[in-house]
Amino acid sequence: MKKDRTPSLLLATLVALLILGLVLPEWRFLGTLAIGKGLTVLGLLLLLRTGLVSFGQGLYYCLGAYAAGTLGQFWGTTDALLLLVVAGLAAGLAAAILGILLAAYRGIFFSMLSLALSMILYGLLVKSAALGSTDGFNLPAPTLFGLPLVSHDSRYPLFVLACVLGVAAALAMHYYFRTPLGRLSPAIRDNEIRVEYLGASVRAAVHVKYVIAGILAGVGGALTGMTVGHIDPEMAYWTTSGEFVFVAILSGTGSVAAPFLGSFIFELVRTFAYEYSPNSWQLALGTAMLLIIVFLPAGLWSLVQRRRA
Amino acid sequence: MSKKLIVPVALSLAAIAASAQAQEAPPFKIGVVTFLSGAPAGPFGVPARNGAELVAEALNDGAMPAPYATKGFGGRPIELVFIDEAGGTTKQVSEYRNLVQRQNVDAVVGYISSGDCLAIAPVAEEMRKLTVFFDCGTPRIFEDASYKYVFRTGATGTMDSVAAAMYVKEIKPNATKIAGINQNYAWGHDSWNDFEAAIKALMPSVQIVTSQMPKFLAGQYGAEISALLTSGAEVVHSSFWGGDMEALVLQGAPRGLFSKSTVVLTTGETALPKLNTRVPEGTVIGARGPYGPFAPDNAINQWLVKSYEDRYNVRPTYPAYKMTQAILGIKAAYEKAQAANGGKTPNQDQIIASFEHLEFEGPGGTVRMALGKGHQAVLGTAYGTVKHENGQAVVTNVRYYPAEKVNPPEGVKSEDWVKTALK
Amino acid sequence: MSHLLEARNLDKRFGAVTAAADISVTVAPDSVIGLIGTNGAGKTTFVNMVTGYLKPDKGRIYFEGRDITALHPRQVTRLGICRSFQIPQLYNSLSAYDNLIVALGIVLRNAKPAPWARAPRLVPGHDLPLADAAEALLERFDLGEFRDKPAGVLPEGVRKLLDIAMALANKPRVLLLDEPTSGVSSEEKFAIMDRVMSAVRAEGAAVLFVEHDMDIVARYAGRVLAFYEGRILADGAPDVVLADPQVREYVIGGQAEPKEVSHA
Amino acid sequence: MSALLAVVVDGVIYASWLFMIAVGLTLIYGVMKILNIAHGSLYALGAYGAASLAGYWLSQGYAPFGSYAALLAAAALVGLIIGPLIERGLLRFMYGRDEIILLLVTYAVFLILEDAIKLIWGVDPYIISEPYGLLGIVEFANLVYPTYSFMLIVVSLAVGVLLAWVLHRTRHGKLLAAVIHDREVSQAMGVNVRRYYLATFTAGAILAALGGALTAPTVSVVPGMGVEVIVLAFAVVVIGGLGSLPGAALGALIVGLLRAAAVHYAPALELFSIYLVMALVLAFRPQGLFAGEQVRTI
Repeated sequence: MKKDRTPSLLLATLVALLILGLVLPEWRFLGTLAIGKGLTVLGLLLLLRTGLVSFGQGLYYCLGAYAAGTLGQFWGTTDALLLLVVAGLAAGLAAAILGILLAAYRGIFFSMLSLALSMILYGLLVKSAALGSTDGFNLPAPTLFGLPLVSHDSRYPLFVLACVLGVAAALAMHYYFRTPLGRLSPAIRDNEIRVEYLGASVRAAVHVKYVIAGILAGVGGALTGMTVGHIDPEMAYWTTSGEFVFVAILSGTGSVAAPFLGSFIFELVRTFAYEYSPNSWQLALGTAMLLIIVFLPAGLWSLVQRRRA
Repeated sequence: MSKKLIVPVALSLAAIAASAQAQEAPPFKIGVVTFLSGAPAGPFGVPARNGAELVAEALNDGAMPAPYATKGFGGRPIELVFIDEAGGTTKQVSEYRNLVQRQNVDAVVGYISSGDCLAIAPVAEEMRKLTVFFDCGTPRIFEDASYKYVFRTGATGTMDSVAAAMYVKEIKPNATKIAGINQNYAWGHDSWNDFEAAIKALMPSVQIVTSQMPKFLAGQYGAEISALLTSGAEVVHSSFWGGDMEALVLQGAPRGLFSKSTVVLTTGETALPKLNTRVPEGTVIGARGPYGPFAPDNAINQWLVKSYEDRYNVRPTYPAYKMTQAILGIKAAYEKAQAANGGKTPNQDQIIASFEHLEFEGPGGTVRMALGKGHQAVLGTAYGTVKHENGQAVVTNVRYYPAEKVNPPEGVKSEDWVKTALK
Repeated sequence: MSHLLEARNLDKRFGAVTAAADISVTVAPDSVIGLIGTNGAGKTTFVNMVTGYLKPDKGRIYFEGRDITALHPRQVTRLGICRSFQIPQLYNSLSAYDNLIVALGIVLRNAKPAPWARAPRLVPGHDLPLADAAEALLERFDLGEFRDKPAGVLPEGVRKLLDIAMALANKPRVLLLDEPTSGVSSEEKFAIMDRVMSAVRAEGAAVLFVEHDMDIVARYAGRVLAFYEGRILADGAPDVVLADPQVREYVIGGQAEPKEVSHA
Repeated sequence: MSALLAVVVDGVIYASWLFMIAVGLTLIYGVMKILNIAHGSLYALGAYGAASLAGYWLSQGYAPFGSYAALLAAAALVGLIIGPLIERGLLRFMYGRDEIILLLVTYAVFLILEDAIKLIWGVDPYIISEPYGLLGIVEFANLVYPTYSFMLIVVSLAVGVLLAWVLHRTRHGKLLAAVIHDREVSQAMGVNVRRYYLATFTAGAILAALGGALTAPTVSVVPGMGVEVIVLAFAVVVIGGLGSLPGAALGALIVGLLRAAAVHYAPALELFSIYLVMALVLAFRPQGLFAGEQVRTI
């Protein structure tokens, strides 16, 4: 069997990122942001490989951010790791409960139900004046073991944390896909009957994957919240989830690194599109999406693979 | 009083300095952030952008009336970079960083959405860049935190609701049934809560018969209007803006909502040029400050109305006023600092120092940076009633409310002040 | 007396159609049974009921004395009753090798190994045990040349073998093959059956195979069940059953019509 | 009592509006298995088109009642131009691909149209309220309603009946049913599936535009008016059952009455009442109230 080069490549990427972040300070924010969203898209990639498209990952993205946010805002917790863990747990728990329901659905119904659920959270948050309604609220600057991660002079520490987190998640996902459970993803997408006739429960497997995706979205949301310093219910609105799906398609499911690359390109494109044509950047995004669906069904990553091949 | 003197003196000094260094002076670059797309663009974003363009050009040509007749900022030409505020807070924060890091602007002026203001303020502190909010309404910004680099030249939303309540008390002293219809998001919630508290404090006998909170951009208000009509409310408060307010007027008028009860539209002035006589007589409208039809008859206001109508052939609405006010505020602060700096180009800290507690003239009259340790402006405001005169909707029965009557004193939170002090 | 597998008085109707009427069968360990009958005679329905895909309206099914009538296909599978499909059920986007890896992976999980053995080991090639087993299966079914081709593009005969190989991955006690040679050229048929049978004997599993080709049945079956309109017309040694006049009239006679078009 | 009556009237009026915006969506899904996210943009296009056309008509001082014709014309125009453009120019290349891919394609179209509208009409609101007032008002349940609202009910009833008739009574309807049942087979039998898809999508587009055109006089036509509508229409058709005509009607009625009741009795619940129903229906009857279960075979 072929030697697995992905882990070494990922670690090399990590080193490269840390150096880049050191020499290009003004890109740290965008980079951190891209990783935060990339984590969410990584979860979406897991679902996509299982043949499921969630139009409601915003639910967990937002939930994670609010879990971290409330902890930071009302209990004054600023330790990034603690906040991220709590966010992951909160989102995971919610996904575990809602998954009982969602694991039974496929295709359009899975997408629509997940969308409806995220819109319900949106409605609840808009209602809750204590959490600032649609204005949301600010997060205190994150720290790690008492050391500040963000200051006027440098956001490098937070960037480092994000990079480590992102690469760790990518590695974990990479290995997960090589476990028997992970291998079920393409199997379920291709043929659920056969999976059942091999003695595995499709529903249980889907449930687990949904929870993993939820946890990743929760952590991603919390990381984004820390980076931006502000969170609001918009994170649960269906267009946010649509954006994640967009990025997932853009990236393609070819590699666990694709979501991060995709998110970064997306943020980059959007920034410049906004700068140069504020009135037609959606038009640009839509066109790009169509082109990719038509010409690169496997996403941008397929370009990278062609290069390798 | 002493401050009142300083400004003109400073300006004349600056004028001399200006003419001296006008030539080789580097431009003062301002990032202007307003809605250029999405629902708020029409009613708020575009008028604000127009205002900014107008003022910047006039200042660069030295075509503004006194005390702003000097070119640019103390001789430095003003350069504007426009950014779309649409797209949510996450995007705004990254756009703000781009403005500061890649465009390296000297100051940022903008933000209509309170959510964006809340998100930007701490970033402005982190990036240490002079940032002036011109419109967003939430009092939370300077009441929940204090900032060095952040200023707001527009008054808080609390002022609108309190003044609205005062106006209602004046024109409907015997009203007992009050209702509200506000958008179901922060702006709507805050506006209604302030108004409810204020009206209860001012008119203890009133009862709230219903409070409708339809979804933002819902568009269809048939059921809400029925509910308001059946509630028998004598006064209906609404902070609707833009398309929602216009839809409410269009759908409510034929159903007698505006004749059965006095409807108070706190942002109604923005719709007047567009809807004109479609806004029924007797409707109470505000402009979130002494702007538009409520603006004093001073030179700056005359200049704004004239040049705005000449270029965009429509009356300027309050966003244009507030944007003008913000840029003039920076100019005043800049030139005051320049004067204090012996005519030499002031650094940012000096500008900020002179901005704090500054008192300057705007198209809406005198603006005092009185709250939030000198970072939050207070103004008077006004409300009036719509009347149709030969095919034109005009505002009559206008009442003015001085700043100190409709704003809390320094150090007091708006919501506490509304509940206690108004009694 | 306990049989490996026993079906008692199974009834199954689909609306007006009787798919099974009072079917009773017992299966002894390492027996090889051929199921014959025209399309719609109830062969596949019987297979579906035994494997838990369909629940009988009446009657019970026992495996090693345990009632499995109500069990779900995956539970039946875990007990060691596995099946192949008339239309091969494969993971079309995965290579033949990965199809087997998935199958073996599930078996590994169901074997409930110690947590540390379950967790993916971070050393490269941690899945070698699975790999070896997969290679062995490819070897046994002589699928080496198709190892890395996506299952979706493989020729029908190969897909049939892969389908059966996946069923065997589970080390079944009872293996049900639904028309293992349908859609395959007649010269291939014997080759396929030879491989299957040798593999099955190695596993020591009892086999029930649905088959339309009487030569195949005569060649491989030690016992034949003839289905007709949901009933078992005859049950016994091949030479006896295939000689039975009723069987010749209703079952083998009915073979005139084309078989490949049949849908389960 | 009168409040209850008001709830019913408001609910039915709102339901008729919902039906207008949802029926095209469910039609397209029913035939082509495409969940058209761009539906809301077509609705907005209809509204803008109507605003421009009726606005022009009135500005020319023609007979005001002609503005109703202008509304309908705008809807037809938008549908006939954009519908075929999307179907022929884009969707047909995607047939046979995963439902989800088609969902994403329409999502991309939605993004494009949102900006296209901005580029064509700018961000200023458009207002043509004349048609709204022309028909006068009706006294009902001691409340005043514009006759226009009741006209909306009539129109959407007409639309529903017409569609039902076409689908169940005409030859084309029967052929369409065949196409829905099995595309390949009907193609093999010589049915021109291509044409039916084109016709269906165009019809759906026209219906969406009609919804927008008839809404235009009651609102101010502003950017982003389509975004809300999409999710609302989704909720309605999902509740009723994707692709089911009576389902859309029932879904609209349920949502309409529920919302009206919320507004009158518990305004606080209005915001997410709709999504709650949608989630509940999906949870307990994922195929919706009006669609049969699907069966799998080996």
